[in-house]
Amino acid sequence: MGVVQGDQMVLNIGPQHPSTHGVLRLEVMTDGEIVSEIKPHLGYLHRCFEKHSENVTYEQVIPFTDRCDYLASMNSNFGYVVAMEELMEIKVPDRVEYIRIIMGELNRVASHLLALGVYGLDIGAFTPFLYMLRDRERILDMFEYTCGARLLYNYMWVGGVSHDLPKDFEKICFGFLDYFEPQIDEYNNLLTYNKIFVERTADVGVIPADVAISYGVSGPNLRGSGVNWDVRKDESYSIYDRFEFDVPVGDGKFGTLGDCFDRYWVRMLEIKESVKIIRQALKDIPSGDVHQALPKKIRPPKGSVYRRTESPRGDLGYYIISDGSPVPSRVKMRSPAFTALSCLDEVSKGWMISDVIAILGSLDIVLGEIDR
Amino acid sequence: MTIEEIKITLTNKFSGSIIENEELSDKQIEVEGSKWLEIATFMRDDPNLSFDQLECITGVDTGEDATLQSRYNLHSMEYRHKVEVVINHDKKNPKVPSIEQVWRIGDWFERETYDMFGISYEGHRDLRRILCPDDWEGWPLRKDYEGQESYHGIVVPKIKEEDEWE
Amino acid sequence: MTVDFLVDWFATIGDFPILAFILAVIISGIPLFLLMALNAMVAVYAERKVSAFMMDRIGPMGQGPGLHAGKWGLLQTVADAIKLLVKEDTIPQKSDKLLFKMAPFIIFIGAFLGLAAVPFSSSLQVADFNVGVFYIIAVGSIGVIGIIMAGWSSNNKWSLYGAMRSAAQIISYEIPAGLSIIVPIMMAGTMNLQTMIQFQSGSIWGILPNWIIFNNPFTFLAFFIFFISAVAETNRTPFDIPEAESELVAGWMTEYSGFRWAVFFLSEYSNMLVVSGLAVAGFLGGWQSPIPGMFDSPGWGLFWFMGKVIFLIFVMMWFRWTFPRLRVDQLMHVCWKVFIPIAMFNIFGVGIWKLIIG
Amino acid sequence: MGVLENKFQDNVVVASLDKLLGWARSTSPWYFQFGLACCAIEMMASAASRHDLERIGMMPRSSPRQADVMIVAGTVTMKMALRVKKLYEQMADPKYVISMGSCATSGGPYWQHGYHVLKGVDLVVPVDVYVPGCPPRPEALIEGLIKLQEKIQTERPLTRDLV
Repeated sequence: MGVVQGDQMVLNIGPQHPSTHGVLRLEVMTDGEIVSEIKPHLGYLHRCFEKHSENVTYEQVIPFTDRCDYLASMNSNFGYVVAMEELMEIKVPDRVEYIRIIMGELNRVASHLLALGVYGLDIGAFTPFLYMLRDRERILDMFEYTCGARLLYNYMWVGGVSHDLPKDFEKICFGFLDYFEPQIDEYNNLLTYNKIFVERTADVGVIPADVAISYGVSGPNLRGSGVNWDVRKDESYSIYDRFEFDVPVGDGKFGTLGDCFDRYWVRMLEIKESVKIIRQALKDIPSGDVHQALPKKIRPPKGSVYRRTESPRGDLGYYIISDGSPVPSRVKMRSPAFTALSCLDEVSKGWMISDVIAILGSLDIVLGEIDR
Repeated sequence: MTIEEIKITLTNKFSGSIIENEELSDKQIEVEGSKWLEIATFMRDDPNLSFDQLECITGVDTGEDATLQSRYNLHSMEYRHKVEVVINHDKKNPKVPSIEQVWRIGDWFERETYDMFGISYEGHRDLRRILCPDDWEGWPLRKDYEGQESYHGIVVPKIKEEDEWE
Repeated sequence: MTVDFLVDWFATIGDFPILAFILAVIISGIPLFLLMALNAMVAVYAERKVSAFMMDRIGPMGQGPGLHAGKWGLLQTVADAIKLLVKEDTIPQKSDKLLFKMAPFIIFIGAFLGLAAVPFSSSLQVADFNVGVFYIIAVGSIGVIGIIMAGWSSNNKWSLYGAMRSAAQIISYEIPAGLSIIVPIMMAGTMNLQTMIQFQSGSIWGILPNWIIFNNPFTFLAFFIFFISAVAETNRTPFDIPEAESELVAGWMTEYSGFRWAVFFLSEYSNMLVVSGLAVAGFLGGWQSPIPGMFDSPGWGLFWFMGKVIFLIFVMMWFRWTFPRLRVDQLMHVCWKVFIPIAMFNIFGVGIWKLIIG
Repeated sequence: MGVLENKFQDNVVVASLDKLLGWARSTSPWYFQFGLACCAIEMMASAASRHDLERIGMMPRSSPRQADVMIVAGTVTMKMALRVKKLYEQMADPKYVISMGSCATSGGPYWQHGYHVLKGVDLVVPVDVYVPGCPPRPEALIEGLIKLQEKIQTERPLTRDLV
């Protein structure tokens, strides 16, 4: 009998694949079901955000930031305007800050809902996905009521917001929160505590804290590894320091610290924290004019700024260089999903193909932001 | 540690390699490209600096004066202080040592900057284009970039330059 | 109406045994095929509706321009079937063409043959074997040959993965299923499905019908092991790893289009019917009425049998839209380390129970 | 279908068969689960509980072989364009393409400076219905799908072209 030789097989996941969350291509070296190496190929959605930014004026960049992280457009806008205001040293009215925080946190809830739902879909549970999408739809309704768009808002402007909150928004929003909070328990019963779900995610794809930091992993993924780092608290921007909320950190609830379940669970807890923030903000939102501080002409002084904000996916940074003209000289977006994806190879070595899908899903990537 | 203390620490250790530049803001430090790998390793490993997180690498084309820049935003999870390191490159032959093995995320950030600006990071183990296809021509984010006319038989329609926005 | 009955009847007309046999098979085969097609259509429609209601949707409603799919989308699966029938039949250039074309029919044969032994009522059964249980288990495994053929010949890595997973899974889960179905065989002392069902007449413990599932704790356990293994054998969630949509695109069916793909669908749903039928006949009293002594004419028998089968199929759908999916090694773990020991233990338990209690 | 297509003279039987096929095809256009960018999220939203594409008989399929309609949902880049073409070629006849959103239709906001963006998916695959919007609302997508169904119903697949 000859020697049985097992060659490695190259498996191509994507660009069209149900669970690559867009158009990502993974070149996976496998031995049977076991994965030995993953080479991610990006750029299938490279839409030249940075080139556009150098060719349009500062205010025209905002719609393009929408389209980068299309699941959390409000937060993308938020990061850009915060960076711009730091560069131009604008002080915005309190009402604007409150509105921005309400919108940002609502969008965080919406984004996490989609992330958790799609994660369930990756693991094979179809129904939680639709339940979460159903509730997300209500948040989109509120956005639509406020600024007229469902997905890409162009809502936050440098120095203000495009529209004031509509009539009765507070009432509608409180109504939504009252409806929504019990729903979280439903998701937990349906998906989180499902034995099969726990088996599939606990202990799988562990990212140790030092590896996560070295790879620049941020946001819920980093907190899932047990690092207490939240830009909202630690490098506070806007008026986040006025609100009381906890930073949920993974604790290896069912398995090892930093596994897929922790990342999932941190997101679930973050939804609750966001709800808390929204309630506080709605309660003491002051009245005022939201267009008061809008600059007539956006012509920042010469200089540069790098500012991070907390988007649902992690540290969303903008590096803006101004040369004194109305067109930015350079806008760089430091996207959290980009860094999160980069650790996929290291994390998934030795796991099975099904686990790679689970790990990829738990990183919650958005390709629009990775490829820009 | 404040930015001045960081600057002093670095100047004491690498006296010749920290360049004084009046144009930079007070958060930025310019260093000499050739020494960058040693400086980076020191910045990560020194117990007082402990920059364990590379936030971002930004490539910059400064325009007419024919220089490219790499800007590194560093952050320390332990001390929560941050600094920005600026390195100037010659536009004709932009190269700088790779810090891919110092901070693992440097791998992809350097590939991205290479893809967009053509800055070559020496010592990088896998320096390929990351966003554009492998057979793409030119460095898109340089100011003098001209788009391709066709790609694999797909013709890119010529767009008439509109008048300036009113 | 069995094949034997038809053969006997032809014998009264004239002496042509071979021709009579062929005629009898064809005559009883056609309704069986119609049943299979009808089952698939109804089950697909039901599955879409059930899943929709579980997900807070409404499912196919026949909305759209012109004459659409009728009221409540009742004609939806008819339209699907016609569309699939006339869709282009793509055969990949680098596939093994003969195997590629043959595979759907092998799977179809496996599903079709199993249906022949399902006892729909005391008189409605195509072939009343004296080894009916054994026969159904045996022909049920033909399908896996077709799956491997489909996966291998497609020359597609997803298909190959799907086929390999499917083969491993079906072969493994046949063991606990087979060991569990031994329990009713031991209880009834026969492999003949009709005799087995007749054994389950009357009542037990005063109130419960004398179904094997209620007979003793071991049979109760055996039913659940059999049913779960049956779900795994039909490749349905939470054991749908061969066609895991979020991992393997469409598993071993990835390269199939049009009619050949429809045959896979047809077979999947008729497999569900067969395994549910076997579970009902073996454990749930077959066509016996749940209230002993009432509603037990042959017509009611068909109703009870189909009612129980449809309930089990509904439970399978319920599983599918509720549970996530297991991983390959977890699947094997459940089979070899949990189910097979329990099934073995059951056999001993039932044997001792029979010896002691009777 | 290649065997039968366009082989028959027009007569009553063929005409009613044509109608039947048109009905069947328009009633069950299964779409290809293939999202590119922002519009894919709206496509998911239209398949989800509130809008529910299954009402009009649409079902998602993740393999191109089994799908009838490809919804190009989002920006097609140069790198992706060749893949889109390949995926279209892998679909079995009859196949239809919906270009969803302004990016797929013309490049949308990336029209002028998007060096890496394909200026309209119709440069690589034939498009049946264009749905405008950035991104189109689910209602707009459903309207586009119904337009496609109307188009399919008027087709005469069996009848020979007399031109």
